[in-house]
Amino acid sequence: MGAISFDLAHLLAGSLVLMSFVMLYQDRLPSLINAFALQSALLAAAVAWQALAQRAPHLLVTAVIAVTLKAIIIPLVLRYLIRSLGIHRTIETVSGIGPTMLAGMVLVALSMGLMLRATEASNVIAREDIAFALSVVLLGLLIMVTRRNAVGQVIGFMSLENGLILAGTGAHGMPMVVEISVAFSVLIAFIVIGIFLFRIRERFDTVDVAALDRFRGERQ
Amino acid sequence: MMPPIDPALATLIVPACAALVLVIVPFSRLGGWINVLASFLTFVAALALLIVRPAAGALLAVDDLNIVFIVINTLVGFTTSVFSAGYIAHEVETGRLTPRYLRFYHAMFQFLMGSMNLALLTDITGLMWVAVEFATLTTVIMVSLYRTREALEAAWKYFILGSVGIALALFGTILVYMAAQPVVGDGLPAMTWGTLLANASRFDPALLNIAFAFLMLGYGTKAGLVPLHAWLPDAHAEGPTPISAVLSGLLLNVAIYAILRFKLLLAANPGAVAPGPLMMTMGLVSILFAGFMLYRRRDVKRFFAYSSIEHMGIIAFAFGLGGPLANFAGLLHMAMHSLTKSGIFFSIGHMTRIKGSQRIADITGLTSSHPLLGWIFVASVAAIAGLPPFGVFTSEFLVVSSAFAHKPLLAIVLVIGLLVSLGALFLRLNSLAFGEPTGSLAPSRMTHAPMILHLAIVLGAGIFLPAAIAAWFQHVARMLG
Amino acid sequence: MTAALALQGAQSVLALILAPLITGIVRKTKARFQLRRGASILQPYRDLARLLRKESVLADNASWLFDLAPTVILAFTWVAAALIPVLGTDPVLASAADLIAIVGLLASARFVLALAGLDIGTSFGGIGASREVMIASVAEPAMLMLIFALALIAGSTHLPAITAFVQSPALGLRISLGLGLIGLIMVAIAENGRIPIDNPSTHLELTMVHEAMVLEYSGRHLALIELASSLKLLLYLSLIIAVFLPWGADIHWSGWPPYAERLLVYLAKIVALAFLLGLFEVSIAKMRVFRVPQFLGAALMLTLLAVLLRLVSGSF
Amino acid sequence: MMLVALLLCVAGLFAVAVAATILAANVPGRVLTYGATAALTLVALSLSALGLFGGGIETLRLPIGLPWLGANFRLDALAAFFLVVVNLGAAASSIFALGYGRHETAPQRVLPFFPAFIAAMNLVVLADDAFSFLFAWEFMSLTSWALVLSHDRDATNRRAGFIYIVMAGFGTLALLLAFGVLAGTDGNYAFAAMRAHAPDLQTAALVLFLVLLGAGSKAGIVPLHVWLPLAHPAAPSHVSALMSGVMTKVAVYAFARVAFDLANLSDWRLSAVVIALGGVTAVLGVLYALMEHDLKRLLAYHTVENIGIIFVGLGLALAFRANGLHAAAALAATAALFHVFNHSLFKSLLFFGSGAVLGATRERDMERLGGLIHRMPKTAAYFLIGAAAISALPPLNGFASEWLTFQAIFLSPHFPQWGLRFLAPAAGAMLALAAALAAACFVKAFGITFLGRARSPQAETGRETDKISLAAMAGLAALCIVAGAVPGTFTAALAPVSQMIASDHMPSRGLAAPWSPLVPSLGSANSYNGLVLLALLAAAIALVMLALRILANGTSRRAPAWDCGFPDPSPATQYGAESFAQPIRRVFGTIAFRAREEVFMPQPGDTAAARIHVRLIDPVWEAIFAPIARGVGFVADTMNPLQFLTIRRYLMLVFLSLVVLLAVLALWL
Repeated sequence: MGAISFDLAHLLAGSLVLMSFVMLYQDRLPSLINAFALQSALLAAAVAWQALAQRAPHLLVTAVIAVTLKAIIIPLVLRYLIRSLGIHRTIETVSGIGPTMLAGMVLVALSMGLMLRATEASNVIAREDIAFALSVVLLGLLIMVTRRNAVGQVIGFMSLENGLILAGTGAHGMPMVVEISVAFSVLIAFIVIGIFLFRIRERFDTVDVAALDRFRGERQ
Repeated sequence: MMPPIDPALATLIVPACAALVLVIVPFSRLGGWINVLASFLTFVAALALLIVRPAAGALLAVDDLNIVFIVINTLVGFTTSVFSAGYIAHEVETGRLTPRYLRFYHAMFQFLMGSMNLALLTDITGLMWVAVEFATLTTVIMVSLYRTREALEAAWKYFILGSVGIALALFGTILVYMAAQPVVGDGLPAMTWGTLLANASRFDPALLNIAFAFLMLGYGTKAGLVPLHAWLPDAHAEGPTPISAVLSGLLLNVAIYAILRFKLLLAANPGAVAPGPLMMTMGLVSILFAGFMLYRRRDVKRFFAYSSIEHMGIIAFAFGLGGPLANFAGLLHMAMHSLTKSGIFFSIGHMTRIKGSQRIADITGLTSSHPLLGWIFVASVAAIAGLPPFGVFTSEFLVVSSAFAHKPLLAIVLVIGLLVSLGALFLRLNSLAFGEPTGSLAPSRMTHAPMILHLAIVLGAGIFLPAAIAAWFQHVARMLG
Repeated sequence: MTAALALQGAQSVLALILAPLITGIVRKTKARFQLRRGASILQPYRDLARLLRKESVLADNASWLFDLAPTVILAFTWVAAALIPVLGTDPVLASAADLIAIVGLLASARFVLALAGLDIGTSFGGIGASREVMIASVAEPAMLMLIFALALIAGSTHLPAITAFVQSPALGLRISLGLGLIGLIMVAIAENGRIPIDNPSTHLELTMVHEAMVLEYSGRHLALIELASSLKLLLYLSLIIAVFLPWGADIHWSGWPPYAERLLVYLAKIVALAFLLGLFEVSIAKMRVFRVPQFLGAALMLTLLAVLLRLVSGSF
Repeated sequence: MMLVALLLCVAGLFAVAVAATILAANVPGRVLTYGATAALTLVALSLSALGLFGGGIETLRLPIGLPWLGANFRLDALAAFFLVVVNLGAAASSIFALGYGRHETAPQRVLPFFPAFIAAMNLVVLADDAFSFLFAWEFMSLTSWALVLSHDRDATNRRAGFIYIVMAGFGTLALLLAFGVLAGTDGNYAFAAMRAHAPDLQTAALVLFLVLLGAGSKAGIVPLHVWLPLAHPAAPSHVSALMSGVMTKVAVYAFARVAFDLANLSDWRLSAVVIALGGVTAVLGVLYALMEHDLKRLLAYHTVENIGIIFVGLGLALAFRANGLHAAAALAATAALFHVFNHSLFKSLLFFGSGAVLGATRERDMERLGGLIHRMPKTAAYFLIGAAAISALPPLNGFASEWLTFQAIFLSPHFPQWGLRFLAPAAGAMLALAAALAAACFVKAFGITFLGRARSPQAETGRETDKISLAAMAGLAALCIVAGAVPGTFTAALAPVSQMIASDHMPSRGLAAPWSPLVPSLGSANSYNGLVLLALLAAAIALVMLALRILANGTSRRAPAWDCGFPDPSPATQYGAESFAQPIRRVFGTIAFRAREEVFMPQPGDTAAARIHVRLIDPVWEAIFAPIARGVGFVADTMNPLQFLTIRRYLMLVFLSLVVLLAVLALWL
């Protein structure tokens, strides 16, 4: 594998992490959705590049799924949802942007430190990919836990999933990546439908004790 | 004589076909019966596995670890289908469900059973993950079946937490592949249990460790281990009772089974950090946490959901402790818990239906008003509390005594946890089963057979454990290290 | 064997005959010290005879237990008294019951007496019974501790063996024995309902213990109860003699009929003790009922101290 | 052979239990159930008696239970003796129930569990591996728990059942840990393997501690006795008799089996703990009983007392054995075991009596009873014998075994250790105090219940109980007298047991010489002969009666009670249970229970009644159990909000777990 191949893979994977930070930074839903769409597109590119580099054409399916579903359809649907459900555009974050970004940096450092040491036996590209993938996963989780808004959480989850796909494609010759990405797409579709069906509005997250009392019989 | 069709495959095909048929069949009562029939056929197929164990195929493999669980899985699936035929019909009568949902319900039930069978039988890590994911999705839908505010909220909670868990599990699965890939090469072999296990000693231990951390948290979320448990009580409480039975009895087992499979790899790798401390810690925390939470529960299904968390904790603790005795105990406990707990949920189905309420305060004096149901329930609770002559006693005996021999302090924590939950169980049993009956005294028209069957098996296992099962468990226990 | 049995029988009869006399002597002594003439020392015999002649009045709701109790009480006390060695050092039947068993027999008698006190369902019967068992609940442990101390010193709870040991030259002056003697006297006072614990001649309601229990008895029943009480007093005095003052119980003067000299010595000792008891009773005031446990608690402590001191003084 | 037959009896009992679920529906079925139970237990009784005298050791392994271990059973002298106790009590209960059980209000809640309970107790004694033992042990708890809840409409019974099952679970887990220690890390649960290697001092101390927790909580050792006075009275009386008279003995068996046989405790410091606990238990048990006015609860507290006496005996046996004083150890062990036997007799008898009273009056509260001797003369007579026996009064059996215990204490100067030399007399003082207080308590129990005037209409109209129940009581009463009269025969029968656990036995002239006196040890001058004493007493009574007939005016006249001239017609003016115990409460209760009396005296001119209120604080409950209950409640309350977090916070938990785990791995690698 040539240097260009490696550099390109590195660049794409790295930019996924970068996009995660961008998403972490957003406090408005539309821009968060945009950032996510961009990350998904980048993921598609990374997967496509892997398909070429590993000579594994089936990975292209995954790339296509990523670009159609996550870069185009889901962002559109989410925008529609925001409009139709009347969800506030601004996202309440739990702590300020600064501490969140700092936590994100720590997470990236953690995943780099951990993965790069653990994967010394694997080939370079897999090492890079898996370390970046872990960063994306952790940052996705961080997005989820710092957003009080259901849509924000869903986007965090999908970003996390991008990291997983990245890891799956980065692992050399891993079978079933396609199946897994399809399965995940179903999952995501369900989530998005769920928002709609379940009428998950603005604040699913609440500290209002009266709301908690809804739990049947658990508080009197 | 070879059976005309591979029974292992049959356990997957029957539910799949049944699910398709059920989507089409419009009549609810017929749907219920088809559901029972399909579950029965699946169960028969699984029983056939006991007699003729097929050679490991490309996708499916039957070995000492999964054979017992596939039988239990299909058995509980069958009994649950019998139970749910009556239960769901009643829900339609009272108008909580519409026939349209019912159709959906039965199809989903078969789909769920098929996914779980696949997760248990598949030889491929990735396929297992997919199966678990589909099982999760199905149960999410089932939990939201009543469309009440609470049900939707519980389903959503389950959905989000379950999805995160499943995502973490996937990352772990990928890491295991990455660990295996340099040794066994690209492609499917690096995801096949047999090959993985044979070569596990040469995997990169560091990668395996990280992988197991993800797998433990991922599948641990599915198993409801504290602090990943949050979805479990609500999902049990708000979904239909047959689904609570399946969740507690089977899905949790499948999750633990997945963890065990990966633990086998770690056990075979000398360089890997033993996952014992992690599992024991999570186990003990689950036991203690659930034990104390039991005291403040007012909803009978949520109450027993917490009890399931406690038992998952015991199982995790047993496997974390390791050694042939504790591992044997863990396997036995999985089997016994799933039978007992699903039986308990059946009886809860009866009583909530009679009383029209899930509140513990609304259900009293069952042994007076409904002696058969009441005493079955008492026996089941005694069984789940770990009292003889039921099988849970055997496994708890082994866990506690071997824990005390190896880790005395942890054993004392374990004992405290067991005692705390025993107290809670009997405190609530006091009001549920005894005292002056209140509310509706109408007899239960549903069949008691599934509960009695479960109880009888658990009783039988408590007194006499067939040598074959013991041998399988002992074999697996030794491999688990 | 027959001779021994005859001696045992004679001793038993002697106890029965002697008992009212001791009561008479105590009363006479008290009367004289109170500057009264007092009744004859034979008055108790006359009282008994009079009671026996009279018709017995039973309360309407008296049960069979009430009727039977005096007989049983007397029988138990009598057997206990008969087992204390007074004439010889070794009554033939003493092997049937050691000191613990003798105390046990007295406890049985008290058990029945307290029940009889409760039988009619009067408040006085109840007051007497409840106080009696309260006193006994401290007195009995004290007595058992005393026995324990004796057993430690003499190596036995067998009364003749203790007597023999105390007489033997091996015995020095032991502080344990002294403490034990004081304890025994205190217990004896309490057990027999003497001043300062109880007043055998009172009928002032709030101070009664023993008398309150037997308030409903009359006629022959009362006679048996009275005789049993006298017998119990004799028993304790004999016990003090047997354990602490055994000297002279084995003398034999030539020319005297067998056992006559021993009887004489015994009579002398017991009359002296009866006199001392009378003297003690006139010189002290009765204490409040709830001081009694303190009094007996002191006895218990003394006997425990005796045991401990015996343990400390080591091996002899 | 004997063992197989015994196991068949147990299997038969289980079969009866299963059949009873149907048979309980009608009266003939109930008679059949109890009859079959009685027959099977009588067979088991004779088999175990044969086993005791036969002296051999039989073992058997059944292929059930843990696959690699099987279910091991063993019949040796110790087991045979306890089987005698169990089956004698069980047979008596079954026979009593033939009559008493007919009035049962909830037969289907009693009958299936009754034979199963008996079977479980038999299995505990027969078990020869830790698994079978605990299996039977906990099954025994479970069945008796169900029996405690047989009158489940009563909230106090439900509370009793709850406390009982939690304590039982606690005990089982403690025993489980004890066996875990004994089995070692390789998990060999067979008793034979545990016997094979003696534990070191530290392990032995741990085992003792755990066994005291486990067996002690079942036996009723203070402070683990709290469930006992709640649960024993809650069950029907024939079951109370079984629980109090027999099940506590099974717990004693568990202790003896572990302490003497399996762990082979051989350090005097350990035995000192047992002696001290026994003494404290005896005194506190009887003090609790004195404060009680519920008849059955009073009896249950007396069980606590007697267990204390038994444990003092066992502790002394351990202490003597640890010092190689085998003859003395044999004496102490025989005393304890004889007391085990005796207590099972009179405690069953007393519970039967209380059951008869309960059946006749529907009352357990002594403050509402009285005068029953007129209505129930036979029950009263049998109860009186039981009361005298438990009060350790000669010439009955309770005295004989306490006499032996005291004789064992008198041997304490032989101890080389100062600690034991001081402790033994102190324990003796406590036993003496307990015995005296027990007598006081049974004057109260019998006097207030049977004597005096009826305190309620029910007590006024009670009827004598049925003939079968009376026969069961008569049998036990006769046994109490016989065991008191010929204790030598019984101690001779115990020789194989004391030989087994103390390597020596008391001097005896064998079973064939019942007239021989009881001699504590060879060369001792001390002796006690119940038969002679009984003969003397009979002779004395006969003489007194004869003399009365000759000398006295034999006429009697009935008249109103005299009562110092102020008889009051109201039965309320009698002494009741509370007032009877008042002097003792003032002497001991102020220390033990912080007893306070509060008097409400109305102002002069006010016609309101004056009231006296007694406040007792149970020190054990206050110091141990209430804080535990509060602690559990507090932790549960503190944790409860975790049920009501938002999804985001739950996700945070998952996230934090992941990060912590990864960080740990990162540092570790």
